Amino acid sequence: MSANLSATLYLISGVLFILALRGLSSPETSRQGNLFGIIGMLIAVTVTFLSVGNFTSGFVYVLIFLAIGGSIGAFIAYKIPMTAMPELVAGFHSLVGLAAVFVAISAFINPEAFGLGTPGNIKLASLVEMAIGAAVGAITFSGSVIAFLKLQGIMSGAPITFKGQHALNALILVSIIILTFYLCSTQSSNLFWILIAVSFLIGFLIIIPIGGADMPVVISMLNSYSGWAAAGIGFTLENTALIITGALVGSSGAILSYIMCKGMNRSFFNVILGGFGATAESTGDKKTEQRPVKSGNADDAAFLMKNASSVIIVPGYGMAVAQAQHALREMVDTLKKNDIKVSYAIHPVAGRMPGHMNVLLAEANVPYDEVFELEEINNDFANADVAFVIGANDVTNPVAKTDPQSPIYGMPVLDVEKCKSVLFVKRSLSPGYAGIDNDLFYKENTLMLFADAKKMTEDITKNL
Amino acid sequence: MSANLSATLYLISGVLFILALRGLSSPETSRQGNLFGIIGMLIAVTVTFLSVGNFTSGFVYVLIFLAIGGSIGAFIAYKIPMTAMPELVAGFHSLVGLAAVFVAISAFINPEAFGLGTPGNIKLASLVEMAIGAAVGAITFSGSVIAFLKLQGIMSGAPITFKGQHALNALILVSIIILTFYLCSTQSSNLFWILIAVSFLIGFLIIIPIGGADMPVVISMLNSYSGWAAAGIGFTLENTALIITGALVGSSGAILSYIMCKGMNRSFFNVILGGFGATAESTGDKKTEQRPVKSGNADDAAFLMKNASSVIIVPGYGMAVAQAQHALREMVDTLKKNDIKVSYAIHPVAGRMPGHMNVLLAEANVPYDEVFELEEINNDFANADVAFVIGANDVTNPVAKTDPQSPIYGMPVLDVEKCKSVLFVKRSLSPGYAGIDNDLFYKENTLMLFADAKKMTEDITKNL
Amino acid sequence: MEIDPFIFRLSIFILSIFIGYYVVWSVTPSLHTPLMSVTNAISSVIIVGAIIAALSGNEEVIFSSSSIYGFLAIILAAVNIFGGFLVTQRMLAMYKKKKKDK
Amino acid sequence: MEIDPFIFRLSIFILSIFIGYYVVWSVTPSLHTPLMSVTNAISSVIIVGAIIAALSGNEEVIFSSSSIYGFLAIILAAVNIFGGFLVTQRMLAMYKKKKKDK
Ligand SMILES: NC(=O)c1ccc[n+]([C@@H]2O[C@H](COP(=O)([O-])OP(=O)(O)OC[C@H]3O[C@@H](n4cnc5c(N)ncnc54)[C@H](OP(=O)(O)O)[C@@H]3O)[C@@H](O)[C@H]2O)c1
Ligand SMILES: NC(=O)c1ccc[n+]([C@@H]2O[C@H](COP(=O)([O-])OP(=O)(O)OC[C@H]3O[C@@H](n4cnc5c(N)ncnc54)[C@H](OP(=O)(O)O)[C@@H]3O)[C@@H](O)[C@H]2O)c1
Repeated sequence: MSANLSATLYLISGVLFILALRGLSSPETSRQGNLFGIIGMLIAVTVTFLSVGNFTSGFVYVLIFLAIGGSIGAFIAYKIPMTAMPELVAGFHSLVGLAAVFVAISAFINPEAFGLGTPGNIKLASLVEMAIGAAVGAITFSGSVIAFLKLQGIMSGAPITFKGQHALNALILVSIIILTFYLCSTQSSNLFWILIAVSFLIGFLIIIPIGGADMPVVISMLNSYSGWAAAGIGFTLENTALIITGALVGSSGAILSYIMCKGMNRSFFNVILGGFGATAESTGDKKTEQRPVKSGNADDAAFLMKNASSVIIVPGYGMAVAQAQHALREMVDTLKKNDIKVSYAIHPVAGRMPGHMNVLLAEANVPYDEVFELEEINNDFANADVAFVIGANDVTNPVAKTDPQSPIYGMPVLDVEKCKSVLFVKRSLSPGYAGIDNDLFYKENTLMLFADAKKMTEDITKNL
Repeated sequence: MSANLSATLYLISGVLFILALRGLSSPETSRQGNLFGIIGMLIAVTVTFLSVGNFTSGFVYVLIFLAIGGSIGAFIAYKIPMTAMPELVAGFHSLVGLAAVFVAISAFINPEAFGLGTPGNIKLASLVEMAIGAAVGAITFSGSVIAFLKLQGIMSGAPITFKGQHALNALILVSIIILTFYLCSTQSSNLFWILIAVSFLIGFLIIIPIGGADMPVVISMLNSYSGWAAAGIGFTLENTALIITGALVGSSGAILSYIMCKGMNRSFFNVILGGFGATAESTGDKKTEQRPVKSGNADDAAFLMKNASSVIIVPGYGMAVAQAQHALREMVDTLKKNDIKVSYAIHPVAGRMPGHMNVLLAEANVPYDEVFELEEINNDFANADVAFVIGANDVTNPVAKTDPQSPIYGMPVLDVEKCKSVLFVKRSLSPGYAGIDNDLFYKENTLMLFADAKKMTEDITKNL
Repeated sequence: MEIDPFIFRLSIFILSIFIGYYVVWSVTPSLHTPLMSVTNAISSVIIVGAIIAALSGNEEVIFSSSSIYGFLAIILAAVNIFGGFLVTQRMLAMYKKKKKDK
Repeated sequence: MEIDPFIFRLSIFILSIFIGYYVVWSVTPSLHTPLMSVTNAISSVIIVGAIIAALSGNEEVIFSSSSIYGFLAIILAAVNIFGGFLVTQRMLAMYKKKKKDK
């Protein structure tokens, strides 16, 4: 296949990837977008086969390995519960990172296959790109592994901090730059291996001080890194599809972490420098003062809702933990049969990743035109009868509007307190992710429903 | 200057142009954006000088000609009244089109200077690009000239139609393609000249059947063409800045004409195939039926507004014609002194070009945070006391919501009729651009103020 | 006076960053989770490099010290490609509009 | 196996169309008139071609049959550049926020 033809086809596949992301601008076009993505990938893989043109028995092995990886991937994709998406994404990122490292290693050992020169005599530009690709890939890998372990609960979510941590990290980063520099002048393979090892280490060190609850921001950041790594390798391989995709993924991750930080009203550095989860937990322990709360049971809740004419549902992380989305949907169906208007209010950072609640509600067959964003629905609370808060906490906390001392001050919140009555489904009075108390629990018009979210919703449905 | 350095600098200038357009996403960043644009242009021009590197006395002449053109441009920019922006833009487009033609001619006569081969032996790809650039440039030129003449009123705005017009146009377009084909195989300079002449002709023929009032859409379309012409020349000159800019301008014009067509609820083809203005004018003459209207004077209007607590101003094309923006602003200042809440409601196609009203209000020092788009303000009419409609007509016509037969059916309109009272400032009962009667004139709560917009507003201010 | 292809690639890279910026901002927030999984899938186009690396051997030595890394990378990337696109598809299939007749 | 630079330029062109699409949609409607005048100004980078054409002569023949077109194009483009940017600046200078103390 001529170089021009394959370059054109790679361009087409890059454009298809752009269209894949563009499709996500609305649910209707999103499925078509995904299809574009798949076609783009097919083109890229086919063109690569044809332009290498080496149909030896190696080719058969490639197909076999592809099939092995593909089946594993497909298996995971079908088995994974929707609630485990944050872990899944973290796990997948680690694989992209590692793949980038492997490709860089292979190119370093056998540069001829990539047309980059001979071993020990690799083109300077390619060597730099290769080193960057390998280092960023390695950081992505080890960082994502830690994120995965923390999210899965295999590793404690508590931030691991020690003295001189930031200094050590800075030192390692500097050493990576120096290593790259020497690698380029000496072309020594030892330096290359050291570079990769040190990059693995720094990825690990950067992530451990970050609390488990901040992992979503970290995942997005690593997503961004994996994009830049891919782009770096793209420059080495002189491949347009990789360069375009790398840049897309790089921006996408950066924007998502920005959106999350903004939704929490924290700066990116505040998240990355770590230690947030630690404060949170200690604050959580301190809150021992006892104020009176009104608590009720499923019967009370059912009564309140039966007499309401409009109900707004506010789901949060607890709904995901309890896997209560299906039970919730059934409750809402029953309400609707009684001619009660129901809508869902989704806070931008409800749950543990952007769009988390939307996916879960979609899984439970909630039509997306009943689901509203914060800005769309926030004015409606004043006219609604009941706010049904299920497993959400921080995203309803009015302290964000009133107390400049609070860590979440300035974060936009859902104005549930404006409803005639507020129902809170959670297991205890314990605080949410940000570790701060929620004054709403103690309000006149609040009824606490202490139970697991799924059980409580099922009970309410029975009582309706 | 090395080819790599200049290519990089051209890229930078292309990126600066992107940032220039990006700046326009909000008024705050827009001035900085314009600065980016200027810097980008400076870089492009400087790099070109340095890479040609021919500092003979020709260089001095270039500077002289630049200065001549620049002074003319600067003079126009400072003298032009804001109300003449549509004409100005049309005029400027014609210049870009002609410049593209000239560059293509020069490259055709002396291809060596551009590194494209020798006369009569020009590289095929370059010849195709050159032909496209020249043809599109010529169409842009003659089309824009007609648009300019129609907008200035030098040429009648009435559509000029004759039998077989569309067939003739189609024939000419086909002949352009055939000419390009033969040009490429023969490299004959005669064919090149004929191609340009025919392109001038088609630009002329395409625009004359379109009514004067549809010129804004045409201008935008020609803007788009001028972009594609620039991109064509960019391929010939192998210049990144030109390619990027051409694509930007090409999309921008296309999107703006789409926005206008959508705002009028007409299809692009409906506009381009012409004849709309003709229907409009004839309908205007036919409307002779007399229904009773309530008409008032400045005193009545002042009384109504003085007793209002909130007033919404709806400006339209008539305000531009009467240059009433400053008088309006003074009236509003007086109202505000009386503690009356005033806001401005701008329909997307009010006036004769996108954003027309906004520029005029800005000129009159109206702060842009008092000016609202249709979607932002449409619900507020129900709560406002007075809608002050000044020189607007179609954009308030409720027939767009009620009568599927109407040519503007489906076009979003401002719900002024929901206000307690509506004041209409216009000179007569004659219809607006779309040539259809406005039922609002005859409503109970409407008061017509028949006068020139500027005079009437000044009178009202005196009476307040 | 030839321009180094690197400059072109750099242009492509920079322009793609702009596109990424805009295209991602235009993604509706309710699809942010599918966005994460689909970007994951497309970033596995790194498999292009993996295939080149894997096929760098010849008929005698299929698994050389360098091609072995390619084969490993193929597995990893393939997991991502299939996993990423399929899980996205699974998610997107769940986003439904309210039925009119309800 | 060298890639024709044309392919790269084509890539740049296509990517720029995407950027144009997004960047223009993100322009606030109240600035659509300045948008028209600024796109007009930037499309005059065609002056790059005009300058090359104008300087194609030599010390003896400054105004050749080909360079004369270049000089003409320079005038036209210069009118646009100065006119376009200045009128945009004039317009943008008018867009002001409400003063707080009012
Ligand atoms: N979405 C994102 O992208 C993202 C990213 C990073 C950080 N965050 C942060 O995550 C937080 C999200 O707010 P949120 O309101 O959704 O959650 P939250 O504030 O973390 O509160 C979740 C609540 O759910 C309750 N809960 C847990 N398991 C439950 C179960 N099985 N049944 C019933 N209730 C249960 C918990 O109370 P009990 O223990 O008493 O039951 C907890 O108070 C925000 O602070 C946000 O900044 C979000
Ligand atoms: N903005 C765009 O981009 C664009 C582009 C293409 C087409 N259009 C079309 O333009 C129309 C714009 O609607 P519009 O409501 O702004 O304008 P309009 O419907 O054209 O009405 C303008 C009104 O202003 C009155 N008028 C004219 N000169 C006046 C003066 N000196 N003093 C007072 N009144 C005066 C006219 O009535 P009298 O003669 O009785 O005074 C006329 O009815 C729409 O139909 C739209 O589709 C807009």
